[in-house]
Amino acid sequence: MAALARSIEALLFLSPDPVSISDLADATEAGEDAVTAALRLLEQELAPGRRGLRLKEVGGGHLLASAPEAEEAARRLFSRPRVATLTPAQAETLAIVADLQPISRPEIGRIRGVSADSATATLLERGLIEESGRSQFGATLYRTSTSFMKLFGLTSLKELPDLAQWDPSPEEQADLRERLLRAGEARGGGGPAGE
Amino acid sequence: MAALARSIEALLFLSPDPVSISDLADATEAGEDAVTAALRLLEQELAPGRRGLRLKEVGGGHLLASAPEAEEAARRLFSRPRVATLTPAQAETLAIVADLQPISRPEIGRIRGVSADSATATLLERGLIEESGRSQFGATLYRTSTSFMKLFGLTSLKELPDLAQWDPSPEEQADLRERLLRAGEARGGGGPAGE
Amino acid sequence: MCEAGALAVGGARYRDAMSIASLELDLEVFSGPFDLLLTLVLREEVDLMELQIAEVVLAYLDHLEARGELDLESATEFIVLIAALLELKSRLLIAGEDAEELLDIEPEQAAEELLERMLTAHRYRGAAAHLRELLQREHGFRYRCAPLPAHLRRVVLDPQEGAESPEALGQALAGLLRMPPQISIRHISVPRVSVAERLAHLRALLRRGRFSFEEAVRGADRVTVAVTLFALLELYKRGEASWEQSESFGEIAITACADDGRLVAARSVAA
Repeated sequence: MAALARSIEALLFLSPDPVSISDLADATEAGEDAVTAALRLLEQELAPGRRGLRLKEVGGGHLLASAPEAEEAARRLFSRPRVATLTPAQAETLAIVADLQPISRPEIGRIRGVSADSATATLLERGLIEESGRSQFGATLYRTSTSFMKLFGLTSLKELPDLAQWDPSPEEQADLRERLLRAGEARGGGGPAGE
Repeated sequence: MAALARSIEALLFLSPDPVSISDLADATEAGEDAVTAALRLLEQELAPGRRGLRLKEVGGGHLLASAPEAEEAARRLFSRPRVATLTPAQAETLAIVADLQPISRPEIGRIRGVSADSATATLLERGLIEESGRSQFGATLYRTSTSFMKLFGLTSLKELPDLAQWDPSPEEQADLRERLLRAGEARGGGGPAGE
Repeated sequence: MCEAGALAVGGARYRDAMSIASLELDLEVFSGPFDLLLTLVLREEVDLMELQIAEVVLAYLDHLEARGELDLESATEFIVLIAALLELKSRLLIAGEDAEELLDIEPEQAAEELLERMLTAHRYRGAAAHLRELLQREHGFRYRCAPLPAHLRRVVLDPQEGAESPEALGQALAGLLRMPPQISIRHISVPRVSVAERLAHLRALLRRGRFSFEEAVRGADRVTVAVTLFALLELYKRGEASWEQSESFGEIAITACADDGRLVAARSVAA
């Protein structure tokens, strides 16, 4: 395959979205005519029955997609039931949100002693927490969702177990939030930078 | 290209992570030998200079990557470099994590002799390391990620060479020991204080 | 002072003690004080015992002046580096009369321990160089990062009723309440005050709003003042606090940065 067609194949492979001919031309520093010709070559190369990929033209651009013949196999590979257990980071984040909601992400990070960004994103994606307005200074606040209640078999947040049975220092009188922040700061030497 | 190789190409195209031979065999309902043969065929098809894609063996599985010749064009299209290079501090932190994982930030700092906070934060942000639970003292532990394997082209962590190969020669070590001792004794009042 | 000609420490060149202005410091190249120390000792161009750290500091200040700006990032890095170098040097120095009082360690044992740490650091420095080579070798290979087509995506949005136990949450929270033990810094002789401690102190003050450095260190000894200043630099680096000083030797007023202010307010609102 010609060098230009190879480059274009690589670019389309990397891009999750359709790429326009003019963008391909800019990136490869070729003319649009040359790009069009190379796309035609690539299309032949990826004609049905030849390869595992197809070239598609969608919404003003081109795109690579998997060949439909492979769909069965893909379904077997990707739709295997994956046990979506909570990672320790997610469990911590969820516990913090459940007890201190509504709470902002930077503060969760402070308590954990490390950033909670990725855990928060996953919990949001799984629908276990949701946005709950903003603090007066504009930070997004989070609370637990009804999916959360369902996953943990709760009908009310009051059913969350009493912390007393696991509390490492029950004699401490301070507010839970205060205590969590203090321990978090001692652990992380401060919160995650940049938040 | 044979049907099995086409299916495999499609699966590898769809999967963000390396796929093992046994998973490929399950998904395509073929034997592992047939999968191995099909992978060899695919590898020939994607040999350097033939196509815009390459077959890579990474982290215990196979994966498709763009051909390095397309890097310039990819940089122009996506307007960001593939991975910014690592600073010495980041590389060192990564080497320590790779060797001693799971390991906490304070431990890394102790080995390096300076704080590893900022290097760790950058490595986390770039997805080269990830959280891996907490130590018994509550410090967050880190391990290397699949991204790390991908970016460094490693099929397994075992591929990383034995650290002892960077040790100074026994003579150099003896010499160092001698000189450190002398420095200590010099202040100790001249005589060999240790004896 | 170091009389040998050129002492190269990574990219930092310490050419001549007398013309300290020629010092080129690029702190990015240091991967750690052990690394620095190892280089220093191995080259034998300097006896650490003879190296006047104050001279290095002066040279650094000159270097800053020449650049006409104070980059706090690299300044903090420099302080860490120099502090570590001082610590290591003092280990060599205290083998004498004050030894018993400070550390219960024989010079031989101290040397052995130091050597061990230097070798470990050296080893990882080698491994780090290797990793950077690997990264270079992989240059140009990029991976696709696209979501699965919708029809292939697993549906996990409907959680199974009661699949997780609420106790897991209680345990996670309890884990977060546990105070970590003090990390052993035995080798740094007698720790009287830690940066973490001073960080917590400054943060507590920040929660109340604006305060002066004087207030933060009232009645404190010199070491505590120094460590507090260091903690303040750290807060600045993390973007949590900034300060103003209207005249030389004037009062230093410290205020929380916007982001942290948000946190503080959010907390007091929610509490």
